[in-house]
Order: sequence, then C-alpha cells, then structure tokens
Amino acid sequence: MEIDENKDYIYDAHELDVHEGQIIEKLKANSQKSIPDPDGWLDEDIKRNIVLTSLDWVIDWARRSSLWPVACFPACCAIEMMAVEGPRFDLSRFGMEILRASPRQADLMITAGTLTWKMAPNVQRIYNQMPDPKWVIAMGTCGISGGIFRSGYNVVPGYNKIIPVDVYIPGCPPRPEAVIYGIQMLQKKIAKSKAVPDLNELPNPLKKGKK
Amino acid sequence: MTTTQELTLKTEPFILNIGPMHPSTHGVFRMRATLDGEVVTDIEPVFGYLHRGIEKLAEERTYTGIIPFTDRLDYLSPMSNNLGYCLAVEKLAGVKVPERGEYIRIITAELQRLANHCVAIGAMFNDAGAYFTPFLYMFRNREKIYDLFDMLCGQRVTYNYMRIGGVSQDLPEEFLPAVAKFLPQLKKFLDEYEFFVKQNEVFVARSKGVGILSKELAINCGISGPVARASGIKHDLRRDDPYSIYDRFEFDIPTAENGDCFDRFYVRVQEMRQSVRILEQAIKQVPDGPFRANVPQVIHPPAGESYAHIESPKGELGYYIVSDGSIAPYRFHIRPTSLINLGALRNMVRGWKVADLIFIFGSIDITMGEVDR
Amino acid sequence: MKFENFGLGIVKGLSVAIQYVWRHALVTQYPEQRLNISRRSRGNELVWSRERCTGCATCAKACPQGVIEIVTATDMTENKYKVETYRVDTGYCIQCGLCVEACPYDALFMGYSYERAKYRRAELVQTNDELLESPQRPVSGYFHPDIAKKLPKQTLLIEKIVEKRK
Amino acid sequence: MTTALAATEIVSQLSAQFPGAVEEAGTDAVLVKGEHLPAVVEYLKTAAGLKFDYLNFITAVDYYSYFEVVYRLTSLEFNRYIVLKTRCYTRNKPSVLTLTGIYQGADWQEREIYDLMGISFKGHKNLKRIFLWEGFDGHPLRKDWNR
Repeated sequence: MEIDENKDYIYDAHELDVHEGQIIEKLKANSQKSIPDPDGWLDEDIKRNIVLTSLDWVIDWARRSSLWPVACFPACCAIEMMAVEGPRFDLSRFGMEILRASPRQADLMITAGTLTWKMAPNVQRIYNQMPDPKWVIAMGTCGISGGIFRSGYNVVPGYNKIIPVDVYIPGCPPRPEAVIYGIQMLQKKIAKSKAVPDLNELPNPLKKGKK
Repeated sequence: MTTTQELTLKTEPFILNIGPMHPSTHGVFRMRATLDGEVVTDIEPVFGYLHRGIEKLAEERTYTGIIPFTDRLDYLSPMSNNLGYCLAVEKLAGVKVPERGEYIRIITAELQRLANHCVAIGAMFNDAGAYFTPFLYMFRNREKIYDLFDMLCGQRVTYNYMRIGGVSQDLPEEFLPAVAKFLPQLKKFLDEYEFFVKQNEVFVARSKGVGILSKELAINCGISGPVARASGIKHDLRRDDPYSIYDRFEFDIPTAENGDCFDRFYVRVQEMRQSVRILEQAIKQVPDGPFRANVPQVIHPPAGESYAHIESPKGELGYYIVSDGSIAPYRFHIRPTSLINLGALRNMVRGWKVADLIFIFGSIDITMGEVDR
Repeated sequence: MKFENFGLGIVKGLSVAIQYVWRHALVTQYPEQRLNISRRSRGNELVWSRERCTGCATCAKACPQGVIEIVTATDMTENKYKVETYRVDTGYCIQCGLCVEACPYDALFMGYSYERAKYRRAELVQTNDELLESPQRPVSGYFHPDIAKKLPKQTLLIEKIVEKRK
Repeated sequence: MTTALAATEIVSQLSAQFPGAVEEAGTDAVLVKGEHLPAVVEYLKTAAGLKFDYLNFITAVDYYSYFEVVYRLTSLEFNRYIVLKTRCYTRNKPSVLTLTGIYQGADWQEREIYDLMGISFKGHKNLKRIFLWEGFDGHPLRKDWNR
C-alpha cells in the first residue's frame, strides 16, 4: 500500500481491513491447486541410490531427536494435541519438550485444526518464517482435506493448498497414539534425508561463469 | 529538584496487535489493543479466523447429519452441544425421550461440565503465568473423563453420541462402576487443588479485584454461565428453565459477589462440586429400559420453529431451528455462548495492564470454534 | 497489594507436588507400551464386508458429507447387486460412525486401528480390497456389541494399571 | 420453567402504548413494525411488571420475500420470555433500527447479521464485517447466495 503524504497516519483501521481482504483474495486466487507431496525420497529409497555419509547420519539424528513444533492450533485438534503434550502421552519423551510460540525457533509445524481463508495468509507467513529444514504434519481430517467443513465458503480444503505437507494423519481428531505414530514416521523420513549437500552441486565462487 | 509535575511523561497511544496465532488467545483470536504505556485503554477484537460457516453448511445436511457439526462447535464440551441440538429438534418434532436415555444424557452432560471446567481452570492458570504446570494437574483428570467417553462412544474428543430421541448406544456394563470410582478421586483432587491454589499469594494477588464485571453490565451484555454467576446473577437454566430431567436432582447454584477473576475461578470449582453431586444422585437412579425412542433415521419435522437452550459449561447455549418440513433445516442458528460472553471484555480490561488483559481474557473461558462457528 | 501469609502458599503447593512423587505413574510410553483402546473405538478407517454388502447405498446416504462412493453393477445376481467400486477417502471421513449405524445388513464396521499416517495424500483413499477385514485391519465393536465382547478390556486411568511392556 | 409471556396479554398492552406498532401476534411471538422496534424494546425493558432486561439472542431468517429479524428477550426477575420479530420486505439493502443503545450485547450479533445476512442496522456505530473479510462477495446466509 502506498503512503499518502497528506495523511498524518499511515493506515487507518478500515484501510487495514481492506488490505487484509486483498491479501486473502490474492492467496485464494493463487492456491486453487494443491501442492504436491514432497515424497521424492520414497522413490529414491526404493531405488537405493541415496548415499548417506556418517556426517549425514549424525546431523539427521540430531534433527530428528529434537523436533520443536510451532504452535499452530486453530481448532479442535488442538485439544488432542494438548493431550499429546499432556501427562499421559508426554511428548517430551521424543525431545519435543515445548511448543514454540515463535516460528523462528521451530522446525515442525503440526497443523491441528481447520484452516480458513482468513487465517491462511497468517499460516503461510508462519511457515515462511520457520528456518530450513522444516516439516509439516497435517493432523486430522481438516488439515488433510478440510474434512466436514470442506464445502464451506471460508474453509481451505487442506493445508496442502498453501504449504507442502510431509505426513498425513487421518482421524477427527486422531488419537494421541496416532499423532505420535505420525511423528515417528516423520522421524524416519528425516533419517533418510541427505543433510550434507554434495560439494560438486554447490555454487563455487572460484569458478566464475560456470554455475 | 524535581517536582511530580516535571516527572510526568507525556505518552502516546500505541496499538498492539495480539493474535491471531498467539499461545494465550485460546485459539485464533485477535485483538487490537490500544495501550498507553503498559495500560490498556481500549481493545477491538477481530473475529473470523475460525469461521467455518456451520450455519450455512447445516442447511444442506439432514437433521442427524448435523450432530457431527455440533461436536465441533465448542470442542471443549461436545456432549453438551449434542444435547442442546437434540433438545431443539425433539421440541420441533415432538419426540419423547425414554427415561434411561434421559439419565444417560444427564450423566454425560455433567461429566462434560467437569471436563470443560478442568480445561477452563487449567488454561486460566496458564494465562496467569504458571506455564503449563497447573494445566497438567487438571488435564490428568480430564484424561480420566476422556477414558469414560471413549468407552461410551469410541472417540476422545468428538463424540457424536446423542441422537434425536435418545443416545446412539446403551451404556457398557463397566461404565457406571467406572464413574462411581472416578467421582471420589475427583473430589479428593478438588480439595487438594483448592488447598494449594486458593491461598497461593501470587494467584490471589493476580486475581482478586482484577477485571471486575458488574452485575448490571453483565445483564446488559447478555452474559451467562459461570461468568455471570461470579458477578452475582443467580441464573442457571438447569434450575430456572429445567430441561431434560434436571428438576429431579438436588444441587445448589454457586454464586459470588465481586465478579473478579478470582470469583470466576472459584465459581467454577464450586460448580464442579455440584456436578459431582448431581452425578452421584444420577448414577444411583439409572433405570432399565430403552435408551432411544423409535425415531426414523431421516426425520421430517413439521414446519415451524423451535428454540431450545441448555446450561452448557460456558453458559446459555441455544439452538434456533426453522423447519420447512423437509429433511434439512431451513435455518439453523446457534446462540454462541462464547461470543456473547466476550461482549463485556472491552469494559473489563480497560485500565488494566497487558498481562492482566491476557488473564482476564483467560478467565472468561471461550472456545473459538463457538465464537466464530 | 498485601501478602498476608507470605510463603505459605508456596510451601503448600510444594507439599502437594512432592506427594505426587509417590503416586502411581501416569505416562504411557506409547511405542513400547500400548493402551487397550475402547471396545467401541472408532478407528481411522472403515471395514467393509464384500459378502454381506448388497449395494443398497444406505451408508452413502447416511454419510453427512458424502465420503462413501459406491458403484454397483446393473444386473442382479443371487438377489443382490454386485458392488463394483466401494471407495472411502479416509482423509475426508470424520469417523462419525453414522454409516455403520445406518447399514441394515451389518456389512460395514469401524476399524479398530489408529496407526494410519501416510506420506502421500493419495494413499489415504481406500478402494475395494483395501477395505476388507484382515489381521492388520481388525474390526471395532462400534454398534456391534457381539464383537465388542471379544475385544480386550479397555485400560482406564482411574484403575491405576500400567501395561506391561511388549 | 421459563414461561412464555402470552402474546395476547402483551399485545393489548403494547398497542395501547404504541398504536400501530404491533402488526400481528402468534402464539409466542409478537411481530413489531421496524420503525417502532427500539421504542417497544425500551418499554419492555423498563416497564414495571415486564422488565425484559436480558437479551438472549438476535438472529435473522431469509424467507425470500422478506427478511425476519428475531429477538428473544428474557426477564430474569419474573422468569418469562418473549419473542419479538420484525420484517423487512426489500432484498436490496434491507435495514432495521439498532438495539445497541438498549442492550450492549446486541453489538456483535447485529454485526454478525450484517455480515452474513446483509441486513444493516441503522444507528449502529461500528457496522462492518465481523467474520468475513472486507471485500467478500455477497452475504453467505442469504438463500440466493452462490459461491
């Protein structure tokens, strides 16, 4: 939005609302297709052409053993997520002690709840703020496909319309055990990932012109 | 030498945006708070981040198919929502619920009240700054109630248990003994919880006299439930407009006078004790017999309108249904307890600090699923 | 602000906390220890019986959101239609159980298992043979009391039992 | 039991007070003319023996040919309730007088009706969309709304 110099304020409340509406409409228009699942590693795993060094193993072990989820709890699944965090299923056994309130400190997003178009820009922003590498678990039916509210006028049919999703946990909401199972599946995925990039593929500043 | 006049700093109003994704806003609630230094001078809530359009979607579903929607309204107390909706449809269609069905409904609704207040009180401490510890104590008891509901209907959060004309399945034989075993445990726990919370200096200092809601304002805003009772309004639909079979049980309606955060906490604890009392009476009286009236799967209620309201854990939860005689409602409106209870938030937080704003907000006990629907 | 009984509240709180050290353990160490879930558990899938199904599509009509897709052959054999496709998108199903209640021929059951997380969205859609009962896909006793009796007794937190490790 | 205030009883009282305000009375609902609504509600709230001081809810129904706005008032003191209805017959920019001056609780519910049903409330100080965003096309709870 451009700043009008004649005003003594930058935004007034109505302009802010209009601006928010424009962002939502833009996102809605741009995200009609779902983002494909990042499942390339599954095929590579079958072909066995993935080579993990011991440094890879150490980094992957460190990454998967202390995943820090960001708090993204719009709706009902949040209650079950609290139960996973809670005394009976105790997520801290997996090094997932705290739900980070800040996306900058997190590397896992557990999307517990229905996503609405009004909320979608915020969730996308939270996802963009998370440092790489980052993973997303779509928890519950609303996270996967919009669930029972899919045909609603304000509901995003699945988080994979705006962010790529690594693991899908069905259930409305899934039991805490199911969530832990999903997290373990993600840990398996991380264990297979190549953490150290190939040196030949990196851009070399010494060789100018060749990229 | 400085005089007080010289020390007074000129301040400028400052707008702070809290939410929508904020750990202390109980979901996706956003408020634009206008601050003067650290003092809140005004807030403007912004809703709609969980607006799923249940009222519109319900117009395309059969009457039985709407029950799953009501589970997801106030997801801290789905059983109460089910009850309210079924009462509204039964009123419309003129269905009589069998005796056993009524008792099962009362037992589940009261257990749900206990479960809801567990979270409400726990989350209130969370907002007061005691991060997660008192919450876990409360959640331990909620897990026990989860277990009971899981036994009853196979889900832990979204039960979908009640049906028009009764409940979906009969009680399992181990259910009533389990409830009987649970109630003494809960009573003991409540004593313990009150013992260490009620005189905790930090909690008392944070909550006594904070966020006062006067009786007149509460009535004017249409506030109901424990928040209203903490302000001295002795109004409880279980007694004033008895639905189902609440008129057969003995219970008190706890009220408080001051209407501050401490009272709202205390009223909830007392209400849990009364719920235990109702449950103790109810589990002894459960009769044998059918648990569900003979109602077809797809019902065609006569054209007309009905409004049924119940005392849900958060307050008056009402369903207004307009029927045109077809299999789906013509208009389906939910009286949102949480949205209306938030109506006085602006008046309550004015003049308090930002930390108190979070605490006062937490003491109202809202669920965003019900605010936005 | 008055601190009338300074310190007493904290001592009280600590005394309660210390008592919890000697109380029974609460944590279920999930992958090693498993809770017996409810006999009526509505697991994250549907189990379908090809033999009993007549293709009447009552389940599809009862489903509040139309998850169940059922295609039957037009010709009748043995007084029932042959079901060609029976498809359930478990990423869309909310496990409300209304279809199981509606089925007049007891041909549909809720699943008992909950470990159904997948890496791909498309894998959540189950068709025909993927829906049949098998040792990996046990049947829950939801709305079928005779099956519920055979399932193990549910673990309750109030009973202070901690399961043995596998 | 919260009993309904018999409509016939209140109608005579209301029509004596406000001639021409009450259009028709059903068994438990009173149909009030739009322009008289705040005055009638004010009277119901303050008059001795009535004291309908508690607003349960406001909602609106779309009947194609007209919109009906439904108010349910309760008297906590006498434990009675009354349902008031008012109609607007235009589909293009229908409007009703606001009740925010009488009940503070009406504020957000009126905004909700404005947002989802498109009925504007004259005199409401902050009438803007509450659940949906600015620029959303149409009012979804109207029967003729298509996405």
